[in-house]
Amino acid sequence: MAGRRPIKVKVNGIEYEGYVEPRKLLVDFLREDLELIGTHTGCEHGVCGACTVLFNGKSVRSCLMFAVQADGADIMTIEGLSDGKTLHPIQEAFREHHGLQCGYCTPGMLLTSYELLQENPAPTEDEVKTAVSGVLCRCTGYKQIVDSVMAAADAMRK
Amino acid sequence: MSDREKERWVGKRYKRKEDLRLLVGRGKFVDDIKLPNTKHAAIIRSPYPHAWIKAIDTSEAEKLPGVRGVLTGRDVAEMSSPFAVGVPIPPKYYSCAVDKVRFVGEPVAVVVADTRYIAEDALDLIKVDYELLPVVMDIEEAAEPGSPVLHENIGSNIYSHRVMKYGDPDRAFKEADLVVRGKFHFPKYGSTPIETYAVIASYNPFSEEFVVYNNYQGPFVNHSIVALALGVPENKMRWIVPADIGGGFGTKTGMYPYIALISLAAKKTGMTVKWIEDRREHLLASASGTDRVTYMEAALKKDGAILALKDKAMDNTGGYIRPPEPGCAYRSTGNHTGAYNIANLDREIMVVATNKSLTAPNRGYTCQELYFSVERLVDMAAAALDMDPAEIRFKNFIQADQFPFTTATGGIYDSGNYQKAFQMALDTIDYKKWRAEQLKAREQGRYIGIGMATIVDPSVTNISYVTVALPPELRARSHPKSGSGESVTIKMDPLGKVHVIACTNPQGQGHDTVISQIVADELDIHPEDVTISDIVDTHDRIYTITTGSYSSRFASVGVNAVVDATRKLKQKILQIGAKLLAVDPGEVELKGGKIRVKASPERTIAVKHVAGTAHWNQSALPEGMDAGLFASTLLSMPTSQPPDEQDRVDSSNTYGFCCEAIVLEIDPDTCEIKFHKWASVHDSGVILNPMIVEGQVMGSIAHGLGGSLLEEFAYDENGQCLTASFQDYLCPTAMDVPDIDIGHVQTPSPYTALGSKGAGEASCESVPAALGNAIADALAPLGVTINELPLTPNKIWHLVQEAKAKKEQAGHEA
Amino acid sequence: MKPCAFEYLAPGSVPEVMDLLQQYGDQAKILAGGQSLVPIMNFRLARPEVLIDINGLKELAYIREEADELVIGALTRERELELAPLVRLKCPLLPEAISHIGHPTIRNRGTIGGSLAHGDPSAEIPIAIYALDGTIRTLGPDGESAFKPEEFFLTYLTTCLEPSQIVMEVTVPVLPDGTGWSFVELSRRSGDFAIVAVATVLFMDDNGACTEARICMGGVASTPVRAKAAEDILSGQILSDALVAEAGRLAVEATDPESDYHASADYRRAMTEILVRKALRRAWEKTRGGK
Amino acid sequence: MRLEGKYKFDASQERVWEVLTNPRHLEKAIPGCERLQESEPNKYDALLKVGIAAVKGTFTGKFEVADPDPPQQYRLVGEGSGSSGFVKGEATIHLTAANEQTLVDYHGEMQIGGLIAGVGQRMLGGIAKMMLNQFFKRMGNELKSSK
Repeated sequence: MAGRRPIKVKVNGIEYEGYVEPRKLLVDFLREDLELIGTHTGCEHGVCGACTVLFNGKSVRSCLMFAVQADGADIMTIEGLSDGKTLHPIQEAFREHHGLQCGYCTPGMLLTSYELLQENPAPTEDEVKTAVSGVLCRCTGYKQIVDSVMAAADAMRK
Repeated sequence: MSDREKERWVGKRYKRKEDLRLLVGRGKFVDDIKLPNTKHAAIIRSPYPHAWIKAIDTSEAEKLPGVRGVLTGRDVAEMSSPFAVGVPIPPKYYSCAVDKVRFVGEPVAVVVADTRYIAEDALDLIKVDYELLPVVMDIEEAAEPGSPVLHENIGSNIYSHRVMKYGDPDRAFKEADLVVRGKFHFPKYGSTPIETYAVIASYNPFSEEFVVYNNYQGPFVNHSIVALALGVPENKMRWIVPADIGGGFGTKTGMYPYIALISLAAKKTGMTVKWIEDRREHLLASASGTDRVTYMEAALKKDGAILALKDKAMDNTGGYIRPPEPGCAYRSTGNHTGAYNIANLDREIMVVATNKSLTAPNRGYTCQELYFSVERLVDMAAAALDMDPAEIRFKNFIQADQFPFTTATGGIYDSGNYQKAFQMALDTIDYKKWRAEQLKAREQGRYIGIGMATIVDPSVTNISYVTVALPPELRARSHPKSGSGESVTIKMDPLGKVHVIACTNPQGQGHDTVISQIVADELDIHPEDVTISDIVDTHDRIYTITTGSYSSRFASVGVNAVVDATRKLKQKILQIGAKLLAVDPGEVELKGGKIRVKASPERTIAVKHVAGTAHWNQSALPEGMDAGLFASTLLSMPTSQPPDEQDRVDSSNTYGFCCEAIVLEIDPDTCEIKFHKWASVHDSGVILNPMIVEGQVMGSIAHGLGGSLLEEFAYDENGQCLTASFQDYLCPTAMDVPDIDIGHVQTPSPYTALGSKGAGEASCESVPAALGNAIADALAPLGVTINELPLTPNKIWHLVQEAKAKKEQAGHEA
Repeated sequence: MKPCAFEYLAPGSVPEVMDLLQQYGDQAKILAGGQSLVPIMNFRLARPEVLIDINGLKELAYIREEADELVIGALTRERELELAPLVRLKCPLLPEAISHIGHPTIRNRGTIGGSLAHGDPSAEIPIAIYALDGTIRTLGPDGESAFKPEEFFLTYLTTCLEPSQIVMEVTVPVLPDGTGWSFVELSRRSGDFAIVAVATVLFMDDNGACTEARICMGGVASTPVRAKAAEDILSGQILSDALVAEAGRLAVEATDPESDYHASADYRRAMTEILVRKALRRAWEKTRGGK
Repeated sequence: MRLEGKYKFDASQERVWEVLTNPRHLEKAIPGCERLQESEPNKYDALLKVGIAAVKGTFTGKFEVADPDPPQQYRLVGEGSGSSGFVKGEATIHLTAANEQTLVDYHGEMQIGGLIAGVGQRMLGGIAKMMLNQFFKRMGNELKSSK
C-alpha cells in the first residue's frame, strides 16, 4: 500500500499543508481535508463539470486530478470568487438573471465562466454556450446561464 | 390603490434568497454534512440481469484493514421486510437482493469502511456465486405466457392490469367515420440530477431510533413505507433533508430503498454510515421514467371531432415495482383525454416486469408517455382527414367558457383558455409563413418540419389516484385514500420580523423567495424582512403523507398553505392591534408596518409594537388568544377526493396548459436536426415570479428535448445497460438547447389562493410529442413512420433509408 | 468510483522517467494530462500499480518552429496548441481539430503526447497528425525513435510504444501558403467522441492543380485511416465537384467501422462519404482563398 | 453481440483441427491466456490477463470444445469473469478444405457484461473482433511453428 505524501497547496490565497494518499482525488481533498464543500462531485469521470476549479489559473476537473499533483499549486475554488463581502460580478449576474436553480452545478458554471471572461472579455453568445457546454446543468435549460454570463461580461467591462 | 399595486411583490422578478448561499459555495447538501464517527459505504451490484445468488463470500473483504462490516441480502431479509406496494400481489422487494437479482446494478451487499476508497477496495474481495437465468427485456414479451418469470410469487410478469371504460367508447367507435391507429414506444430515460442520491444513517440501539439525513423529495408516502419495512414506528425513523437538494425531478423519490439499506448497514455495524451514490450507480440503478408501449386508436367524425380514444398502455417498471408505482399507469387518469373534449375512453393498463432497472416519477410523470401517443395520433388523424394539424386541435379543444370542466375520467380542469394560448404559439412562429416555406423547401429536397403539441399539465396529485390500480371492489375493502396536504407555520418575532417554517423541500424551485414575496404582500412588509426554513425533519416539521416537492405542488397547495397561515397571523395581529387601539378588529387594517383604524387613519399602532406585546406582555392579548405570535396551517385541496365506483378521479388538483410549436429542419445527409423556430406557450395560472417560472419552463423544455433526442437508458438484448456513464448517457448541454420564445397566458385557478398553479413539468410532457410531430412532418414526403424516441440522427437516418428502400421497391413493383 | 491504490512517482527529469519505466515495466503508467486515464482509473477499469507523473517535466512542453516544421513537446497542453498564434498561423488544421476535443477545461489538461499514446481511433489529434503527415518522436532504453502515424497506431488504444518508451515530441510540416485544409466532425453532442471525423490537406501547384491530397478519417476503423484511393484520384488533378464526389465514395472503401449504441456501421459508412466530401469542399475553398 | 467471420489457414483440415482443439496451442493463441488446464476431457479452466492499453483485467473462466465432429465442426462454449465484468459466448466453428488450405468459419453470440459493458460500449465490438483476429493469427503461427 502506497504511503501518504506531504503536499503544500495554496487555495483561495491560503496555504495548506497536509498528507494525502496518492490516489485521493483533488475534489475529495478539497471537500474532505480542507472542508471546502463548495466544490461538488457530480460524475467522477470528467463529464459533468460540477467539480471544476481553477488550477494555477486554468480550469480543471478536480475529479480527474490527484491531490498529490496539486503540490505547489495555486487553486481557486468557488469560495474564493467573491471578496467575502460583495458578490463577484459573475455571481451578481447569475443572481440577477436566475442563472441557477438547485445550485449544484453552479460552482463549476461560475468558475468556467470566470475563466472564459478572463480570456475573452467580450464573448458572443455562441462563445458562451461553447464555454459552458462543458458543465452540465439539469435545472435551467441553460438560457438564463448564458444570459447571466453575457450580462457579467458587460458588467466586468464597465 | 396604485401605490399598493406598485408595492406588490408577487408577480415581480424578485431575486432569489437561495442564491446568496448557493453562489458562494455555502449551500448545504447532504454530502456537505459531517457527523462524528462517520464511516463510508460502497455497494456491490449485480453484473447480471437475472440470476440466483447461490453464495456470497465476504470473508476476504471483512479482513481488509479499515473495513467495519459487510451487510448482505441475508442480513437485509432478517432485519427488514419487503416494501409495501399497492398491487394485488406485491413482489418481495427488499433494499438489497436476497436470493435473486433481477436487473444489472441491483445491490447485492454493502461494505462499510473508514473511507469510500477502502470500501470500494473491499468490493473487489467479495465473491458472489450466481446461477444465470434467462432474461426478458421486451415489454410485450414480458407479458406473454411462457416468458421467463421474474417473481415466482406472482407467477407472471404482470404487476397490475386493469380495463376501464369511461362514457360509451364502444358506441363511439361504431359511430365513427374514421378510426386512426398507432403503436408507440416511449423510451426509458431519467432526469439524472447532477447531485446523486445521498444518505447518512445512524441507529441508536438503546432508543431503537434511526436518524437519516438524505436528499429524498419529502417524507411523502415513502417515509411510512421505509419505517414499515424496517419494523420501526414512524416516529423512530427520523428523516432530515437539508435545505439544498441538487436537483430532484422525481428521480429522487426513487432513493428510499437506499435509505432503508444504509439504515440497516448502520444498524448492523453500529456506525454512522454515509453513502454517496456515484454516477455509474446512478445510471445503472437509481430510477428512470417508465418505458411504455401504447396501442392507441381514435374514433373521429369527418369534421375532425374526436369521439373516443382507445388506449392500451403497457408500462415497464423493471425488476420490481415500488411505490409510488404503479402510479405511472394511473397518474394521468383525470387528464387522460388531454386538452380535448372527448367524452369516451376505453383504457387498458398493464404494468409489467422486465430485467431492467426500476422506475420512479420522472418530471412529467408519464404524461410525456401519454401525450406522445395522443398528440402523434392527433397529427395522424389530421393527415388522414387532410386537415391542418392546428385546425383539428382547435376543433377539439375544451372551450374557454367551459371551465371548470369535468373530464370523462373525473378530472376537474380548473381554468384555461387553450385557443388563446395555442394561437399565441402559432403566431409566434409565424405558422402560415413556415408552411409556405416548407412547400418550397420540399421542392429543393430539404426536410422542414413543423410540429406542435397541446397538452394539459396536471399539478398537485391527489394521493387517491394510486388506488385506481385496484378495481373498485378491492378498493372498497381497504380504507379510502385522498388528499394533497401541505403545511406552513409562520411566526413574528418581538421586533416584527417574520420567519416561515415550511416543509416543501425544494430542489431549486426558489420556494424561499416566493414565500417571502407572498408573505411580504400579505403583511405589507419587505421580503427582506422574511426568513425561511424550508427543510424536512420528520421530528420537527408538520407534514402529511403527501408532503414534499413533486407533481409541481408548491404553486398550488404550497402557496395555499403559505397564504392561509399568513392570513391567520395577520388576523391575530389585527386582533391584538385592535385591542391595543381599543376598537373592534373589523375596524382596523394593516398597512406600512402599522395597524390603523380605517375610519381615522391617524390612529395607528406599529406592528412591531403589536409583536412586542405578544411576546413581552402576554396578559395584554385578547382573551383566549395564544401567547406569542404565530400561525400554522396544514391544508389539502378541496377537490382531492377518493375515486368513485366508475374509477373517475380528480387525480390532480390544478391543471395548466402548455403548447409547443416547433419549426425544424433535418439535414438530408446526416439527419442532424436544426431548429428554425420554437414557441412554448404556457398557462400556469397567475405567475408569482416570472423569472422563476421562466427558469422552470426552460428546464422542462431541456428535459423534454433530452428525452426526445439524446437520452436513453439503453440495454442490449441480454440485459446489459450500455449507458452507465455520462459518456453514453447524453444529457443536453448549453449547445443543444435552441433559442425558444416563451409565452404566457394567465387564467387564474379558482382553487388556489393567488390563482397560481404548477409550472415546472409542462414542457417535459409536450416537447417529446411536438418534436416527434415535427420530425414526422419533415419526413412526411418520404412516408417515414415516427413512433418511437429518442430520435437520434442515426435512428432518423435508418428510418429514412428504410422508407426510401420501400419506395424504390414499390416503384419497381409498379 | 474511487481509484485503486497506486504508487505515485514524480520524476524530475527524462532520464529518471526512463529509469522508472525500465524498473516497473508494464506495471507503470505515465500520467500526463490524465483526461483519459483518470476516468478509467476511477471506474477501476485501469489499475496501474505505479503512476509516473510527468507533469513536472516542463522541458517537454514547448512549441517551436524549426526549418519547415513545427516541433511540439509531448507535454504541450491541447489548449495551448489551440490558442498558440504560431500554430494557428503555420498549421491551422491542428488547432481546428483540437477545438473538437471535449471542452476547454479538458483541453487545459490534455496533452498532445497523451492523446497520441492513448491511440483512440476517434480522437482528433491522431487524425490531424496523420493528415499532416507528422512524425512522432519517442525515447526508450534503446534511444530515440521516430514513427510515422501509419506505423505508430496499431489498433484500438494500441500503439507501437513499448511500456519502456515515451512520446517525446511531435513534428508537423508547416503548411505552405495556398494549401487547403479542413477538419470536420460529426458527433452526438459537441465535445463527444466523433462518430466520424475527417481531416484533409490539399497541396496545390501554381496552376491550381492538386499535387497531393491527404484524407484521414477517424471513428471508422481500429485506428485513424487514410483514404488512399480517394487521395490518389485527386492528386495531379484540377479539382471538380465530380472528383470530390468520387473521392467521397472511394473513401468509404478504406473504412471498417463497427456499430455501437450511438451509430451503426452503416451510418458511419454513409457519414464518411458525406463528411469526406464536405471536408474536401472546405479545403478546396481555402485553396481558392476562402476562409 | 454477433460473432461472425472467416479465416484461412495454410494447412490441411486435419492439421488445423488438431491445432485448434489442442490446449497447448490454445493456451498460446488465446489473447492474454496465462494458464489453461484441462478439467475434464474437452473442458478447460483458464486464467486470462487481458489488457488493452491501461485497461487490464484478470478473468477466470472455463470453456469447452463441445459436440466435436472432427475434422469438420465443433462448438466453442465459454465464459469468464473478473473485476471488470464478464464474457460469455458460444460459437460454432466449421472447417472446410479448400485446395491446400483450410477455411475456418465461425458464427456465434457473445455477451459482454458488467462494468466494461456499462461504461465501455463504444469500443467493445471492435475490440472483441480484434481479439478474435489476434487469436486466429496466432493459431496460424502455431500451425507454422509446430510443423
